Amino acid sequence: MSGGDIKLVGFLCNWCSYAGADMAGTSRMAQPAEMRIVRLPCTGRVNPLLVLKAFQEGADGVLVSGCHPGDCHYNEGNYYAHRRLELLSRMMAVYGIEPERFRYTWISASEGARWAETVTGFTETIRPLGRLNLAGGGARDDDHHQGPAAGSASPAEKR
Amino acid sequence: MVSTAYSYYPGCSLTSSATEYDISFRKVVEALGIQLDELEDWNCCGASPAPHHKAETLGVLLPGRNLHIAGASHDAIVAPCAGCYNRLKYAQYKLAGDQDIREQTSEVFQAEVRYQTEVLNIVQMLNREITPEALRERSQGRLANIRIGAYYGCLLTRPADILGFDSPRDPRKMRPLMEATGAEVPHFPFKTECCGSYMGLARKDILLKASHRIIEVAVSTGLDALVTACPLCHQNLDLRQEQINKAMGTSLRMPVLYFSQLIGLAMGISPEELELDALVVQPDMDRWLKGVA
Amino acid sequence: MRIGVFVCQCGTNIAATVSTERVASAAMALRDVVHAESIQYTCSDPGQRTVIAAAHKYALDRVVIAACSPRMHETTFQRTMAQAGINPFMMEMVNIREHCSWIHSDMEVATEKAIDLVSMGVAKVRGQTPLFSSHVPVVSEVLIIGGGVAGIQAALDIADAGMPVTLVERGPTIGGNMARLDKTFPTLDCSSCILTPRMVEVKHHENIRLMVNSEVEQVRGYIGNFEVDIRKKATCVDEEKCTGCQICEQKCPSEAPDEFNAGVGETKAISIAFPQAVPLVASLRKEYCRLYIKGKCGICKKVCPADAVDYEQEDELHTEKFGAIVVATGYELFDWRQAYPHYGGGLYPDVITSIQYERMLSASGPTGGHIQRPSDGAEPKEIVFLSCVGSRDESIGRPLCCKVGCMYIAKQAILTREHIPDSRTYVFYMDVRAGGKGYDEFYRRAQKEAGAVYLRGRVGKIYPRGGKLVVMGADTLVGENVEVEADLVVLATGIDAAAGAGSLAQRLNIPYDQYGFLSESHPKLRPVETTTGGIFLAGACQGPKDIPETVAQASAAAAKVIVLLSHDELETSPMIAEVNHMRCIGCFKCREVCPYHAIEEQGLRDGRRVAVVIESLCQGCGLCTVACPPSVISLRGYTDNQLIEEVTAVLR
Amino acid sequence: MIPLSETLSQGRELVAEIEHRSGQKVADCYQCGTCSSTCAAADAFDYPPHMFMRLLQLGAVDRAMASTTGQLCYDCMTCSSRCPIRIDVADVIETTKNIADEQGIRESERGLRLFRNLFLKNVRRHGRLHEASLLAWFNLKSGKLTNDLSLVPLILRRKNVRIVQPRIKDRAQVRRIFQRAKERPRW
Ligand SMILES: Cc1cc2nc3c(=O)[nH]c(=O)nc-3n(C[C@H](O)[C@H](O)[C@H](O)COP(=O)(O)OP(=O)(O)OC[C@H]3O[C@@H](n4cnc5c(N)ncnc54)[C@H](O)[C@@H]3O)c2cc1C
Ligand SMILES: Cc1cc2nc3c(=O)[nH]c(=O)nc-3n(C[C@H](O)[C@H](O)[C@H](O)COP(=O)(O)OP(=O)(O)OC[C@H]3O[C@@H](n4cnc5c(N)ncnc54)[C@H](O)[C@@H]3O)c2cc1C
Ligand code: SF4
Ligand code: SF4
Ligand code: SF4
Ligand code: SF4
Ligand code: SF4
Ligand code: SF4
Ligand code: SF4
Ligand code: SF4
Repeated sequence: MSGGDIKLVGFLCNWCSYAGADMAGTSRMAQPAEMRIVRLPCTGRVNPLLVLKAFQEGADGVLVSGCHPGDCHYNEGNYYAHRRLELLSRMMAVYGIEPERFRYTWISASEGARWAETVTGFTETIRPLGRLNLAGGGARDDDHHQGPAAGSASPAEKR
Repeated sequence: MVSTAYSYYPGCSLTSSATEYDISFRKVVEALGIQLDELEDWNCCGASPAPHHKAETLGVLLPGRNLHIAGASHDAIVAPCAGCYNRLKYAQYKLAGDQDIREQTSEVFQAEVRYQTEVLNIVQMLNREITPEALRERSQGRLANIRIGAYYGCLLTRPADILGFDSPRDPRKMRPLMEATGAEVPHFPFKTECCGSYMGLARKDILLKASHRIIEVAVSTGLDALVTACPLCHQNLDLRQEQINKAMGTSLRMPVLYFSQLIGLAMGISPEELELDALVVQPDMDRWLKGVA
Repeated sequence: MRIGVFVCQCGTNIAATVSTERVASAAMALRDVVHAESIQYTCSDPGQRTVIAAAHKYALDRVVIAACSPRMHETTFQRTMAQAGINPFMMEMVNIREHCSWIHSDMEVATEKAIDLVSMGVAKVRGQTPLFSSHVPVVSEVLIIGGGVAGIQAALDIADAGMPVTLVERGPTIGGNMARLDKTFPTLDCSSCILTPRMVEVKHHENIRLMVNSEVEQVRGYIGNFEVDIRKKATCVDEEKCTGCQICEQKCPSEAPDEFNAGVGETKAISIAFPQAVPLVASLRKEYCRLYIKGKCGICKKVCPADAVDYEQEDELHTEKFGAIVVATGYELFDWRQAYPHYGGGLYPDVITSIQYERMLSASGPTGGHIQRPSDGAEPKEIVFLSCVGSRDESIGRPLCCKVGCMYIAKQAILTREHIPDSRTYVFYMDVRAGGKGYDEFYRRAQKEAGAVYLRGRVGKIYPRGGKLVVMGADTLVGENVEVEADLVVLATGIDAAAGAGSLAQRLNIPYDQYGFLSESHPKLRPVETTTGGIFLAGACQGPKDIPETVAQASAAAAKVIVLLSHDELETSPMIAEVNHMRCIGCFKCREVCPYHAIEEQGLRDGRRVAVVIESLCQGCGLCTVACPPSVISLRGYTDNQLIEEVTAVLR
Repeated sequence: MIPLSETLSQGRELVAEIEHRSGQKVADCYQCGTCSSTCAAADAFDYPPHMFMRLLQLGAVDRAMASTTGQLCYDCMTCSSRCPIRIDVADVIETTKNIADEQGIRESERGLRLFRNLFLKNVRRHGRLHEASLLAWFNLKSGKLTNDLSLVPLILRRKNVRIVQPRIKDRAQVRRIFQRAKERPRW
């Protein structure tokens, strides 16, 4: 099992948060293992539909993290991201998803410790919530489960 | 029933060795037309040795009882003694922040503890009741002949996170009213230095050294008087000034007034009524009030 | 599709917590993976050769490398791909070190996670198509912001290499803080003797254009092609005409604070900062001038023999193109007064800062090199230095070390003994930081030759007594409190980034820290680069530095600029946006969000108006892809499909 | 000589206790000495505040607990207010002192011990402090009979001065308070 039953997806911008997560690693800051990071050029690239898709495919929590306001590598990418994601987080309940399962934060390249804390805090928030059960039926049911996916020992396999 | 008057907690010192503080405070308040209701059946807050029980039961229960009584009838309690103020704030902080302490205290008091009454020191209260502009109006530059230093000491500002009154490194809250008396209030470098606290009986040597330094700096700053809001500071600086001079082989003279005495003088209350004659080191009132009608 | 997966052990960095063999064998089970193996050090020469050999042997067309962060070695392996005959963008790096082995301790857990991550990488690379870089022409002119010793050094190095340089300084003269110093540690050579000739050289260099009283307002564009708005502020003096005779200054009736001399002495509303200023031109400060305050005067205009004074002068706005930018905005001293009421908070005239002392020591300074107490002009005999005032002090939010304080205190103690032989100096310190070549020896000189009394402890209080200052400190080594009756107290105040450095950084789009110091891209490997291509750092704008370090870094930045601009063209990243013209509905929502104005409107032959991406301007942020209502823009390397595949790979 | 291998392991628990109760970390202290240089009583301590912090850093808690520092420090918090690391030095000293009390370590400063005991006794009995009787008892018990007597006439210059404070009415509650404090000195 890779660190429990739940799976978390993180969409991180390359310049700040991904580098912050690197810094946490370089500083050997222990973190829970449920998080799977997807690297993007900018949080401005995060399409809200992508987040919803992740939930639909079976993510139990989604974290988006980018540069602090004013520090975006592309000047204003995180400004657009902020607007879109704020809207999205307010929509969560509409989709039948507990709002805590979605979070977005700003973490800079030098804030390794902050990244480690964020992952730990986020994981600890989701763990008690357990797996996400989408009323509309996500891809989690066994009949949807197809293809070789991630190796034979994948925890998803055993669910 | 909640009254618009202040609940007044004089504490032990103001009713024994520091009655001039009590009297002058009451006189000022009376002149301002404010009602004070002395807290009923108040007890000692344990200020002097209780620092060593800060984290302990007694440090909450003793002042807590006073808070509890005040809470029944008043929105705000004023404690002119800096030590009492400090202890009341501490008890309030503890009670507000910890459910368990609240429950245990209620058990001892045999009633649900009331702790939310606003706790004010004399500077806060007077600043609320008479603005510097109003005092300036009333005083008409009455004390323009003198230079006075604000002495805050320790208990009025520290610990800052609990008292939330003024900066512990650079307090300034006394200044506006002091300046409104017409007096010059130059920077007094030792305004936050400790006077030696309650060491008087047991280790006078430590105390006298500390107090001596404060008086010495007040003199070299060219002050005509220091002003304090703490009976313990006053005791150490005024009552013991002869002891200080004797121990250190000096002959310093520095009148030390209570904050209420100074404000009272500015308002035109007579020195006698403010019991200035109780001071060991007497200010030269003739010079102070020279030219004042 | 033939994918190869290489799982790096990084010695034991990865292998100690991730079973790389198991990851490799799990990878073999993934669709289209035809080869997977574990390699000890993939980035090493033999490691790379193993990858290349496997690529040939298994006819790979796509590669996944599970190793360290792509921020570390992506370009390394892109080069490997090129050598293996595979398009460099058909390679995906998977981070199983920083994001896995280094943050987990359980082998089982870490291995499972690594397998997940590899499956994500494989899913993503399957959707990848070959990409090709294009080239853009490069502007060969260089902008340098800040004319301290760092900016001067960089300007001269670059100009000597034959590239045109514009040096923008916001003050009236170049020279920066070094111009205010007397002598410099560790050799005690005279600051202006080294600096002034270089300043003059800047002025006369054929490749350098000097713009003083100027500031950078806006920066657009990207590496090789920046477009910058520079505002040259009106100073009421025509730079071309002014001869520097200073007659105006002598006749001007309005006093003004003397910033160059750090408040030691006053100057006039119209003045020249110091006799060796470059350019040697007067400037008028309206906020102090009678003509502007009271509407009456005009003396300077009347007395100027060169007719240089022009009250109607207006700000000029210049827009210029540059290929590279060097930021050299330096530092300022921390304003200690608010933070240290227990040192008098600025109320005691004889408590001064180190830079004020420096001005007193300087023979060309306002006191003519005489050390004087500001209160009464007397020569002090007992002089106390306090280190770390506004440094290494968490209570005021400044834990950083000023880095030069310890050394310049030693210097000032030595110089004090030279100026006043019968003086005594005291130094309160916590640690003496003297880590350079010849530095410790220099600091020991202050003790041995200049007789400075070093006291290990911080000062708790300073107060005046009988015309002296009582300094109450502790000597923590003997465990007792000590007291000095001082004539003069000199504070080694902390070092701050120059005012406005943070907002300049925002305009340049480069990162900075909480003190406003600008951040380098990597402290060891890319110490003069920023994360924005084409923008470089030099000197104390990056963090406290002494002169040798400043100059070394300035030359390093110059070298980087010269390398960059030695090519006529730059390769651009192909990871940019692309519009599917067939399906574009012409709403231009994309154009509204693009920060680089990289989208333009184009008419098609069928009359439709559609969006097109200007390749040389697009930086690949992906903002437009999300803004596009019918989702017809894709970002190469991060297409919607790729991202969805990546996500679903791990969740299935 | 401080045997560090010993003190650092043996003192660990007590230091952790001090840190926990005071909320301060002794390792934060970088020994700058600001605390000592501001302390009006430091000259009288056997370990000035920064050295007191040092003892705790070295695990030499026994020495710290037996020192006069904890007894003579009057919690004025001048040190805490100027510590560049924002360590509440006064709290560390006081917490250590409280633990020493709980461990029954006898105070060497007899006068202070006497003063505190008499003070609390006084309040327990009357509910308010009898300054005069405190002075009298202190002098009697410390054998310094004339101590501060010269102050008495100076005090008596005041008009309303109460030689004998009225006892408070609800003495039962005061007794309960002291009883509880005796049973559970800490919350
Ligand atoms: C008291 C003291 C004594 C010292 N003694 C020594 C010594 O003996 N030996 C030694 O090696 N070092 C010494 N130093 C350190 C030395 O001063 C620095 O290393 C050096 O000055 C750094 O140079 P710089 O060019 O990076 O910055 P600066 O000298 O600060 O120059 C920066 C320049 O940029 C300009 N600028 C700032 N912002 C902008 C903007 N937005 N736009 C345009 N221009 C801008 C400024 O006006 C300034 O001219 C001492 C420092 C102090 C405080
Ligand atoms: C124990 C220790 C720990 C350290 N830890 C850190 C750290 O954590 N962080 C940090 O930033 N720095 C650290 N350093 C410092 C760091 O090692 C040096 O800054 C760095 O290695 C200097 O690199 P260099 O290339 O100048 O010299 P070197 O690494 O010494 O390389 C010089 C090379 O030149 C070769 N060479 C020598 N003479 C000749 C010759 N005549 N002809 C041809 N070749 C020759 C040598 O064989 C060698 O390969 C540490 C140093 C030590 C001793
Ligand atoms: S490629 Fe990265 S992980 Fe592998 S050996 Fe090199 S540094 Fe280590
Ligand atoms: S402005 Fe005129 S008077 Fe002033 S320095 Fe220049 S030339 Fe001389
Ligand atoms: S106009 Fe007068 S006051 Fe203004 S700068 Fe010229 S001489 Fe000075
Ligand atoms: S260089 Fe010296 S003076 Fe400056 S902060 Fe560091 S230790 Fe203090
Ligand atoms: S947003 Fe999309 S549809 Fe609209 S113009 Fe841009 S590319 Fe075309
Ligand atoms: S990706 Fe889109 S929004 Fe970003 S720079 Fe390119 S065209 Fe502009
Ligand atoms: S002031 Fe603070 S840091 Fe300095 S020695 Fe005292 S406790 Fe330690
Ligand atoms: S609290 Fe104690 S140690 Fe601190 S300054 Fe006051 S007496 Fe000294």
